[in-house]
Amino acid sequence: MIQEGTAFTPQIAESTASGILWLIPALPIVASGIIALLKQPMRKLSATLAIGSLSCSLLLSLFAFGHVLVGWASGAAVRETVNFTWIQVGTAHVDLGWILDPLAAVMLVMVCFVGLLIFIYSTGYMAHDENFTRFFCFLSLFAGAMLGVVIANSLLLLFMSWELVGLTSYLLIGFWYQKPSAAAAAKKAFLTTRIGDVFFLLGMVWLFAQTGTLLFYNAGMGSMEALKLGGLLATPAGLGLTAASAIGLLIFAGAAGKSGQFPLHVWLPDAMEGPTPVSALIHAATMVAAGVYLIARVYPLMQAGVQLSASGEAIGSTVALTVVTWVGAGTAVFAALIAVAQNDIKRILAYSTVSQLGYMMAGLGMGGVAVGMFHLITHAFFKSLLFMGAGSVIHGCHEEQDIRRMGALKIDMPWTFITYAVGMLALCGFPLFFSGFWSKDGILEAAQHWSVAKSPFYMLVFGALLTAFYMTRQVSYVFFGNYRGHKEAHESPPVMLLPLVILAFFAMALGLIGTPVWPWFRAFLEGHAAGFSVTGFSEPGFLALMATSSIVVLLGLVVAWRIYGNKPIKAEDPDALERAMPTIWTLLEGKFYIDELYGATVIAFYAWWARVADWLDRRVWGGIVTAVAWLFREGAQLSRLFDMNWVDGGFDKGCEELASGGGLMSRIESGRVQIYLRLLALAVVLLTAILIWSSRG
Amino acid sequence: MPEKADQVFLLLRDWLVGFLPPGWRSAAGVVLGVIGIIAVFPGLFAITTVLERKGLGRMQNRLGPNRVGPFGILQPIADAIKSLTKEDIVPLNADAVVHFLAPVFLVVVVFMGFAVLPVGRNMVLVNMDSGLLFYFAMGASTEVSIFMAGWSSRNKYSLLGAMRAVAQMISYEVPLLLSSVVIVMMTGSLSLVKIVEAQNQYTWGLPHWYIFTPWGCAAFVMYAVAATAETNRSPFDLPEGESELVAGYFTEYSGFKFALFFLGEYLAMLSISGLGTTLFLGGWSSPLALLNWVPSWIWFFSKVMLSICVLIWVRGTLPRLRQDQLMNFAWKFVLPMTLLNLMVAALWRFMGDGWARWVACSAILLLVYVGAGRVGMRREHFGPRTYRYAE
Amino acid sequence: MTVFATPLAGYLLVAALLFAIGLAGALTRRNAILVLIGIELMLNAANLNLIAFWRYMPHPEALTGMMFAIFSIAVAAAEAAVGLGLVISIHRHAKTTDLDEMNRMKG
Amino acid sequence: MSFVFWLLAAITVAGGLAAVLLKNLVHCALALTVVFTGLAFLFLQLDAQFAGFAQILVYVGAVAILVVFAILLTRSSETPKDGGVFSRTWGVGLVIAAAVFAVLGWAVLQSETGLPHETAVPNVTVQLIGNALMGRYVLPLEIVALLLTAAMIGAVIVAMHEKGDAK
Repeated sequence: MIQEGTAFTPQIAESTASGILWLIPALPIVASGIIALLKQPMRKLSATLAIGSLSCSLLLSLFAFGHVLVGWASGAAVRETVNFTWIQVGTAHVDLGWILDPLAAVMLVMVCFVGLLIFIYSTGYMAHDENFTRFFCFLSLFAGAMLGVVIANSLLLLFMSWELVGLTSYLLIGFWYQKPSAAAAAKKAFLTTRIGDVFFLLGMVWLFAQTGTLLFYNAGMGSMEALKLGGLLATPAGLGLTAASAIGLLIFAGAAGKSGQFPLHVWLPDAMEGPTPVSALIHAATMVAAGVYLIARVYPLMQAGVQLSASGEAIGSTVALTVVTWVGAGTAVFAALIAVAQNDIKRILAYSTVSQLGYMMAGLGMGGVAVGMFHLITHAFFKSLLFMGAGSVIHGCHEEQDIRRMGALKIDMPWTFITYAVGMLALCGFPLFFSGFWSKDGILEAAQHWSVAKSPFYMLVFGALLTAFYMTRQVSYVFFGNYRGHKEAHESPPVMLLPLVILAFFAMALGLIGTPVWPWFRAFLEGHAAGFSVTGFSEPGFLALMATSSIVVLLGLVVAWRIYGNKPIKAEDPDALERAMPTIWTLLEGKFYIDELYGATVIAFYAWWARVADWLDRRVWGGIVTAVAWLFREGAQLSRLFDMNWVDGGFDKGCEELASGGGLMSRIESGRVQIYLRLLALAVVLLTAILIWSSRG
Repeated sequence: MPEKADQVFLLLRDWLVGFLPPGWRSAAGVVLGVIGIIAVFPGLFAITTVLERKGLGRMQNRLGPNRVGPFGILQPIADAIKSLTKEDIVPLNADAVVHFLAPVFLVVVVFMGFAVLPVGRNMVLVNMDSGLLFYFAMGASTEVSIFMAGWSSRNKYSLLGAMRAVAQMISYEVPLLLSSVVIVMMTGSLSLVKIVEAQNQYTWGLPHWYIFTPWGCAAFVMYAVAATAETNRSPFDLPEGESELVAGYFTEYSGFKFALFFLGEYLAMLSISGLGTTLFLGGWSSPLALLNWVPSWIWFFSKVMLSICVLIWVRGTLPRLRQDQLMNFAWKFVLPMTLLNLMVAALWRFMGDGWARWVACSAILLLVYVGAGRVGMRREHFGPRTYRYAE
Repeated sequence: MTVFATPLAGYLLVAALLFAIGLAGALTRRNAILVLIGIELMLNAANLNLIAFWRYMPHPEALTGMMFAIFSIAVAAAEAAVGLGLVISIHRHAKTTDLDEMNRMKG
Repeated sequence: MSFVFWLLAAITVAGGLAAVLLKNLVHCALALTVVFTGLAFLFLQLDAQFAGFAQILVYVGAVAILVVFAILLTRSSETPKDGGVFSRTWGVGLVIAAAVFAVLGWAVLQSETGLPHETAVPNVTVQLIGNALMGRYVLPLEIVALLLTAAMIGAVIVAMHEKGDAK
């Protein structure tokens, strides 16, 4: 695999593209600011503002993308940075800045494009919500923050946007805060990600302490560039880790928090309490991908110190990357397992998102940036497609989310069905025609060649099988069989279908830029020319790999279809698998009881600690405060007595004197203006007379 | 030859003065100038009246005066004869002296205003260093005479009319001054002659009139409004609103004095449009470089008459305001706008040459004038009227 | 027809006379407004003094007296506005502008 | 001591006398305008064009009108019932005023010999005054501007109806 960083010929030259880059996040944020000031009934205006600003951003990012593309075509891989000092403390200074390189460009286009589609979709989905304007305010604030994450060239700036993203996700999950469940979910999401972010912050601080800069690339002085990395490798951090890998791990903890990797995944499924467009945008396409993107950004750090063979292939791996891989693979399988046994249409998708994110992480860990990012992009498209499809299903079934209460919808909502099917096949990685297949294959291939261990490969394959299985289960529950709902289902309005169609198209087409025949995407990201070689397929073992994955996928599809396909069932009767193996089923349905575990340990501990603190406040500190107050009151009493008996007497005497004196003087004050005027005039006369006398003498 | 045509009046004067002993010449020149003014402008007044009556007639779809002379153009003469031969009525318990002094004072003051207006190249009676100030001083003094008229005739209509007139004139004097101050800022002189000369230059044959600059244009709009109010023309003609108070402050006047008031009003109109012409429309300078051969005074008078026609047109078109609307308009809209325009002019001055200042200044002005105009003229600003006495 | 050795003295005397007249008015009339009128007269007399001195003293181009006069005109305007406002509000409360009846502030 | 000066002085003083002596306050105000105009012309006599015109603009145009308004608003144009427009103790006032005049006149005559004689006409353009106002005297100018604003607002506030006052 080709080393990033080295392959690049860094080019700092300012260009308009990088000059105006800051506008891309700025526009939506400004828009949200304006929307925040709008009145509730001004729905159209707010929607127009949000969509308009985002489409402007889309145009700009397309422009930037084109710029990068041109630069790449002309051989020099573009990496333009614009840095400036934010805080200057003595000699130390904290710099911020933004960057334009293939990675950022691709992400920009993806975020803007998917975001725009989802915005349009939301106008339909939220049409009946009275907080329409608030929704769009949050939404475009989110878009801005996310784009900020993408273009950040400084870990600090990235962190700021990162937190902003977290905030908006909190706001949007809790958008229907009337629902206690939604409020709780929002809180959960916020706190869980916070845990990750604390580690992230630690890593950041450490990095700053070590390298003295938070910029990624800064003409050789950036923290992601060879010079500083060398320094990081040199410093040991205990436990046999180098500072580099330790910081890498800390940052990865943050990423894991956002991307719902294994220990911190609990918030993501609950986040489905939010409106569906939100789930599609934030918890499928963009925000959860931010973690992956972060790892991709700091990849040089993660990868620092790996030995290279002559051909630039990485021999072995670093600690950080190994951890990433294991966590990713683990999450992939684990979440897929849970997804099998869920009945809430959105929850299934949520868990599949978690597992797919696992795939991405694993891909990053084993295959490098391109592999992970490719899956990120394709996943963004088909997963948001799936979510919006789910949204339209829910919309059509009158806010029904339980797949056991649906069925046979392929008649009632054909468009949704077709697009959804496309998305599902893409997610399963159906051979050849769907993007998911290629991106997943990329990961599997990387796993196959991974020099450290083979088991991740098998885990991922198993994950693929499960994926195919649960998606088929869901689809057959929702669209086939007999309709088990109460109210009549109906197709969604075209404004909601249009994005679906567009996304469906991309869910199929995007695969083409990542086939081994023409690995354009990887080439683009890694900044070397893309060779077109029909021999791509006949790489040693690649055909075999493709065969395996196809077989696995088909297996999953078939099995699931056998079990669930087109059976007339009732909503009440238990799931087929449940009949087969009840114990495992309950375990899965209970999501391995992770939440309960946390509840029993962490949360219980905090509750206890809170009680202790409360007791301390009431008894100890409170007591002291009251005692002090009492003392002062007594003192005040004393001084009051003193005043009354001694001081006041003297004052009264003085006042009487003054009063009588004033009475004397007040005779002159006749209260008539002209008298005063006369006195004045007399004074004038006297003064002038005196003057003259003095001047004469 | 064009020079001769241009300076014809001056040549005439010098020729006439030539007959006198040298010691008297300058004084005689001044006297001649005064005579000229006293002769010309009342003539214009006569033309204006007939113009107005016929113009209004056309606008209101009737003929207007058409009996005396061909197409009734001799109407003013008839009017003059009539008003001179009429009996002069003084109300019984009117304050005779003041009642008599008021119209005289008015006409005198108005005539004095003309002294500083350059009606042509080198054609100004007194080229005062602070001519503009003088003009405004005279304009301010008219208020006194109006008050005298209103108060002395012991008639509630007259008094109300006078009060309205004075209040209105004071309120609109402020924007009038402020909008002219912009010009002073730019020219750096209070002398009207200098102001005209500053505008008498051409690029690509187009003149440098101040109305063709952003601030100048804005100032001109405001000046026009204020001037209309200052001369009590409709839509600001409350002081003599026939429908409300019979004829305002000169209800109790008849015959010659009435004629004087009438004269005074129209002269004020002429002189204020003359000032506007001088300040914004380049005075006696010709609108195109290639028309320079036309005598300058022709340009001046044609511009003045043109603006008079506009005034007539406005009168024929717009309905009358209400008192409180009038005041609101003066203090809450016109005044702030002129102040803003002042700042814009300063900005213009300090941005130095180049296209940038054109863009900036016009942008600001357009933005504020349109925006503030819309907001400021909303309905609620003209709510129900509230009266304040000190009873 | 020169009565005084210098023209300045004439102006000064006229100013003094005006001042005295104003003062007399302010002291003897009962109506508050007329008192204000008297004060205006005095102020103007002072202005006349200032201008006269500016004209006849050395260095008129330094403009000292002139400036003094201009500023005092401005201040006088302010004074008149406030004074008359006061008179009006007093009239509103006491229903009179007669100073002999306005002695409510006697000590 | 030209004839013009004497004429103007006479007019001015006469106007002043009228302003303080006339019974009807409106007449007083009109006499006041005469005084103002006379003074303006005296300023012109003293080659102080700017001051003269400013005098007319401010006093005739604004102050006189203000006074008139005040007179009409306070209904004090009609003479009081008991006739007398002079206060009970007007004699004292007159004496004092006379004393002031005597002292001032005395002062003038005392120092007359020391006064400077006819000097050349100073050529003071408006330009000069403007520069002075914007240069040396800019601070006083600003202060006066502030004062005027404050005075205007104050006058409005004072003369305005209080909402609460019982009538």
